[in-house]
Amino acid sequence: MMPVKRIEIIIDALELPDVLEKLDAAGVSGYTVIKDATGKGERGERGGGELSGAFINSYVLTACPPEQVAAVVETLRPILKRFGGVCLVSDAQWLIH
Amino acid sequence: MMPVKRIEIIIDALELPDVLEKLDAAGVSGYTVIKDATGKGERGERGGGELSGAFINSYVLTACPPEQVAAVVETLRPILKRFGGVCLVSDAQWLIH
Amino acid sequence: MMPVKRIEIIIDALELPDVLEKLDAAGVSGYTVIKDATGKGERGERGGGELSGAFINSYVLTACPPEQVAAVVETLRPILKRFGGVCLVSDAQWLIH
Amino acid sequence: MDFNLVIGNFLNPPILFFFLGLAAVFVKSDLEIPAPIPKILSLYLLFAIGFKGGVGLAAGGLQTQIVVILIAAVVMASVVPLYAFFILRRKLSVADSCAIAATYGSISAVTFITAAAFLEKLGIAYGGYMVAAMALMESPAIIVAVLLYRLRSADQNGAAFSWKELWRDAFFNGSVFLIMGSLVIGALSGEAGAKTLKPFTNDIFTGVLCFFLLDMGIVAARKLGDLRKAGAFLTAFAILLPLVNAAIAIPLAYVLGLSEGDAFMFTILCASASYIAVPAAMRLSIPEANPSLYVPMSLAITFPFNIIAGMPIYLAIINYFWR
Amino acid sequence: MDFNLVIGNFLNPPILFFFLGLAAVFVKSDLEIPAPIPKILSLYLLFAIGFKGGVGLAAGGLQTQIVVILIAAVVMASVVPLYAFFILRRKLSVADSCAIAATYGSISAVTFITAAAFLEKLGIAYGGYMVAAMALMESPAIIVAVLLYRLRSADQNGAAFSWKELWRDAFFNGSVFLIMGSLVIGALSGEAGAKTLKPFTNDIFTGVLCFFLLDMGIVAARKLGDLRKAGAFLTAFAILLPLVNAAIAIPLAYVLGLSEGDAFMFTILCASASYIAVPAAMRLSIPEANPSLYVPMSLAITFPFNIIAGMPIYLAIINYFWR
Amino acid sequence: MDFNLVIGNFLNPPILFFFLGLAAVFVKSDLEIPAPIPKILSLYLLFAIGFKGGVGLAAGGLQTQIVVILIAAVVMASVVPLYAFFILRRKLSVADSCAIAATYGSISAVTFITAAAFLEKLGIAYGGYMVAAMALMESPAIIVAVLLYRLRSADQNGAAFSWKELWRDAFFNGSVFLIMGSLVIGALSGEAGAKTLKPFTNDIFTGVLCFFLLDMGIVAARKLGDLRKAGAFLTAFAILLPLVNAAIAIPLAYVLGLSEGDAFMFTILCASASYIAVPAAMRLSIPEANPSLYVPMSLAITFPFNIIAGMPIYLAIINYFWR
Ligand SMILES: Nc1ncnc2c1ncn2[C@@H]1O[C@H](COP(=O)(O)O)[C@@H](O)[C@H]1O
Ligand SMILES: Nc1ncnc2c1ncn2[C@@H]1O[C@H](COP(=O)(O)O)[C@@H](O)[C@H]1O
Ligand SMILES: Nc1ncnc2c1ncn2[C@@H]1O[C@H](COP(=O)(O)O)[C@@H](O)[C@H]1O
Ligand code: NA
Ligand code: NA
Ligand code: NA
Repeated sequence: MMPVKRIEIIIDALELPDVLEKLDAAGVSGYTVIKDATGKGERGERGGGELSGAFINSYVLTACPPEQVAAVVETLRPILKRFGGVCLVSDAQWLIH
Repeated sequence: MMPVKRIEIIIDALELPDVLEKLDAAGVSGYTVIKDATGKGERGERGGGELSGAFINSYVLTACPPEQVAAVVETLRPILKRFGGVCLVSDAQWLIH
Repeated sequence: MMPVKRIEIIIDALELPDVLEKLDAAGVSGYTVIKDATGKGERGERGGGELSGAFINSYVLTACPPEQVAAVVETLRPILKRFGGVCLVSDAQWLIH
Repeated sequence: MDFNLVIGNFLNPPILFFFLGLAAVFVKSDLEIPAPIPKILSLYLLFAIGFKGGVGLAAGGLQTQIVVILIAAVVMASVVPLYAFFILRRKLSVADSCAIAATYGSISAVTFITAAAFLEKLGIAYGGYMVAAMALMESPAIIVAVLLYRLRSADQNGAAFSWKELWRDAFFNGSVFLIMGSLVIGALSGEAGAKTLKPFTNDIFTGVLCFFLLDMGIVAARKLGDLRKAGAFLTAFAILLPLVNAAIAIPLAYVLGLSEGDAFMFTILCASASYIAVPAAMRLSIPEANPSLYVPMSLAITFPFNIIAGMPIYLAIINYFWR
Repeated sequence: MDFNLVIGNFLNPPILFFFLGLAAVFVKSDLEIPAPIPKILSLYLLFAIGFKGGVGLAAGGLQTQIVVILIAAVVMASVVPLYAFFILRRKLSVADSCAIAATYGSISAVTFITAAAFLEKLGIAYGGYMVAAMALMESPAIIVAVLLYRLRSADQNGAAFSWKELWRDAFFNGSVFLIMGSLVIGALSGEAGAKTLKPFTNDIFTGVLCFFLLDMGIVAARKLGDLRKAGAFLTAFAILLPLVNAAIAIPLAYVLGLSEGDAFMFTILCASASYIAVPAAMRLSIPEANPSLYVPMSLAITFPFNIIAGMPIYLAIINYFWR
Repeated sequence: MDFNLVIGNFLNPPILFFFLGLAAVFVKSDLEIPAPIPKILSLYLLFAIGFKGGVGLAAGGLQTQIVVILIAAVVMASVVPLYAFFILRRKLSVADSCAIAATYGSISAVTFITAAAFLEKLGIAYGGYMVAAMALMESPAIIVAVLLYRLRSADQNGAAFSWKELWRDAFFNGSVFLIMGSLVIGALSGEAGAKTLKPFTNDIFTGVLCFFLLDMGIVAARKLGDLRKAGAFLTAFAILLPLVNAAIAIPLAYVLGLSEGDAFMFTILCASASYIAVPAAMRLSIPEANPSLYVPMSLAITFPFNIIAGMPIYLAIINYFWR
């Protein structure tokens, strides 16, 4: 077991490719994506029941070493600022197999 | 970064609208929903392979200030009691953007 | 509230039935599954955009008493070793209803 | 009983695809119709059957006869759960008895559709109003079962009971609403509308039904394991109650002067059991009932029994008396 | 104005299914077309309308007339957002004004399709090139609105503005690309291709449209609540601007010598408002604009207004002048 | 070689939609067929081709000839992976060599379907039993490749090897099972069944195929990037091996006395490479193999090569010798 940080990002689905690129650039070793999430936040409801498919969220989970968190967070901040969304950081143990 | 509580709720999809209303009423600032989840628990398997679509779970994640947890939890308890489901609370840091 | 461990498993969707069987055998009381997740890791991208549906991940969340973690983790290790995937363990409080 | 009927029915593509679905699970194939496709297939079937029923209803005459049939349908759908409840209550809890009673009082649209395809193959006509009868039979059993539950169950968990919600679940649940709505639209839009929609509602119908039954076969086979929990009593019940219902429905149809085709459709409705509308309603109204009893009973026993053995049996009896 | 037109239009199955969707939400039915089915239905509609348009385009002659229509289409799509912007700006922020202007400058393919079904029922022909006109009208309003936004908005958030992305969002977004591509393929594959695809692109078309409009009814009804936020000004705007656009489009069509059917389709394009391509583009290019204003306006007011009242009104006026 | 064949093939709507899919990715359009629609489209295609094959099989005669073809099919599907393995092993690991060998020994149902549409357009008949040949060719290569892997790979990771699982993955995987099942159902349900299902299985078939190929174009274009990893050797292999396979298949078909249409379909089966059944099986049986090699090879090179250049080439050669 190795202590890691779980970073959860909830973001407009349209921004997803951009977020993943940024994560790659920040050097994370991997991530998991759940493409279709709905929700509610500062910018109102995002019901997913849209014909345009434009108002849907994606959920991204990445586990990374604690020392990488700052880099990841800084790279995401401008996207979150411009397009909204949430980023949560918590503690976990990674099973080394 | 702001310390928050992550509340995860897994509930019968049919109860979802009710749960979200209760969350709104409890004053949470937002939530994220993954509509289709399957699982197993005390009340048996919920395979999602049902023709009625009646036996499916939804997953709700809400991050809120620690002092809001009690209110959220109390508002959910009766639904969980009657219809089953799980509620987990953990710690996280919210990225302020 | 009861302290539990959240175990998150991200695994090739084809291995999912096997993982769930192992969880049952390890005596967990329940789990939640999100069937379709995509991602990237050591073994490259798993885009989900495959015609075969073969390269997709599943996400499993199970909350269990701390003393069960070791058993769960050991039962999963060989699958993770052979087929890749990630297992994270974190702390949470379970709402007793 | 005419064995050609049985064989002919058996060799119908929809029935064969149901068996293919069963077989897929038995050989542990990973064949699967991914969600939400089964949902949309069932919406299509309800849409098409409702619309065609409405067109037929608008085209037909015979007003009093239709009203008689519709009343008989509602009465049967209300009475079946009553006697089913008292049979079940000897062995089961109030909640489970109520849920299973609702299941058998209500109907299965896909059984109806399969029966319609069966008649069509044999060249026997039935009235478009039978679709209206079907739509009307979905809800009463839910109401009756929930009322029984409120009367008989001591422990109501202190939960607030909402009549408004019950009516909504019974009459406006997705499948009931879509079939009723399509029926009305079919009746309103008349011949011209029917002609434009025919390729969609009629021509590709059997193909979609095959796909849906393939999925039902897969789901039914997966539920078979749950039957061990249900035990011999419920397994027998799931075959005998449809026969009892048919044994009541056939004479009733005879007395009411229904045509051969209408009588058959009426019988299959009474004999069929719900696995879509009722489970959805029970989850909300009687959450204490165990779905791993009532779902496999209707889906894995009664449905296959009706479409394989039931249809030829009921038709043979009707043939005998009507001809 | 011919009331038979209104009633006849109203009793068309697609329109009735739109109302069924509205009704489902009003009675709180849980009827729902689960994602991603609405997406695939809309891809199907774009595919079919594009392909049929391409086949018609290849079959037709009249080259200069076509070019004139296409130019008129692009001009209208570029001018509408300009005057819409200055009207809106009196009450709204720059971002919201731009987004709504783009919404009304661009078009709605489903309105176009419903109008085509309406004409077909009445036996009035229109040219396949009108589909090309529609495809060309999707993007210019997006470009114009984003340009306006860049010029008028002080606070650009310091965000990097990418012309490349804007062109891509405007011209290569999924729906524009699919309709254009299908159009080209329809034109290339000619009669033989059209014949093989006819059962798919033509015969089942109205059925699929019914399903899609059922879903649009559901979505539109859910958006009605948001209109309270929008207020009386925007609600009125959502009905009056289409009328203004039609009042410009009809004389223009007359002057350009369009046929009755072409004039009607041109009018409905100008009067329609986007709820697919534009919202997708606005999220990226003007994220500051509030989607709970522009989406319900186009979806819950302008769309139903156009298909219920607008179509018979525009056609009555065109009938009056053309005959 | 007849250039009209090439052009005529190219202007076929399904092929054009494949190119549209490619183009969508190249211009960075966000056009996408959302999951699980591609899955259901492919289930439909397998269902329809299987059913039609079964109907043809039941209608046909010529028993020994059919058995000869089926044996030839199984033999080719077992031999191709052997020589493919030894070629690949010169450059690649055992695991990768085995997986790619399985890919090329097995077949692609969509290539088969596209080839069938190609023949139909040219009015050349082929036997329904070719569908049976196709179904039989899916699995042997998987078995052969896994056996090779067990024999040649030193490091077995100590993982328990299950023959039962291997047979299941090879013979009962979803696509093989559905096509076989539909074939049997088509054969059992005969003319009457075929007639009821025709609008579903035949009339709308090409339209669905267009949609599926649109998606395949998108997926193939996205995989093109992975080819850089694959390198020149594998890129060349993905074009040359199909040609080698065809060069073996055509004389074999000639010797066995196959008709022109059957010979063409046999050739295209041998030349085609799997991207559905094999990847699913390899993930389980040889997880060490790298999917970003074998998937793009079959999907992004061999598939387009076969449907664009391969089909006219193989047919031109067959025409030359058979006429
Ligand atoms: N407190 C919260 N907890 C969980 N998810 C949230 C929260 N606030 C916002 N979200 C998610 O983030 C998305 C965008 O948030 P916002 O930018 O605040 O509109 C929402 O649609 C939700 O899915
Ligand atoms: N220990 C657990 N860990 C994670 N999810 C659970 C757990 N127990 C139950 N669940 C989820 O909650 C749903 C309802 O649980 P129950 O009411 O216990 O049947 C299940 O279908 C699972 O999806
Ligand atoms: N650091 C990570 N954080 C979150 N998910 C990961 C991470 N690494 C891998 N994954 C997930 O686990 C899957 C398999 O990982 P791997 O075996 O490393 O290829 C990936 O496709 C991701 O979905
Ligand atoms: Na019944
Ligand atoms: Na417009
Ligand atoms: Na091959």
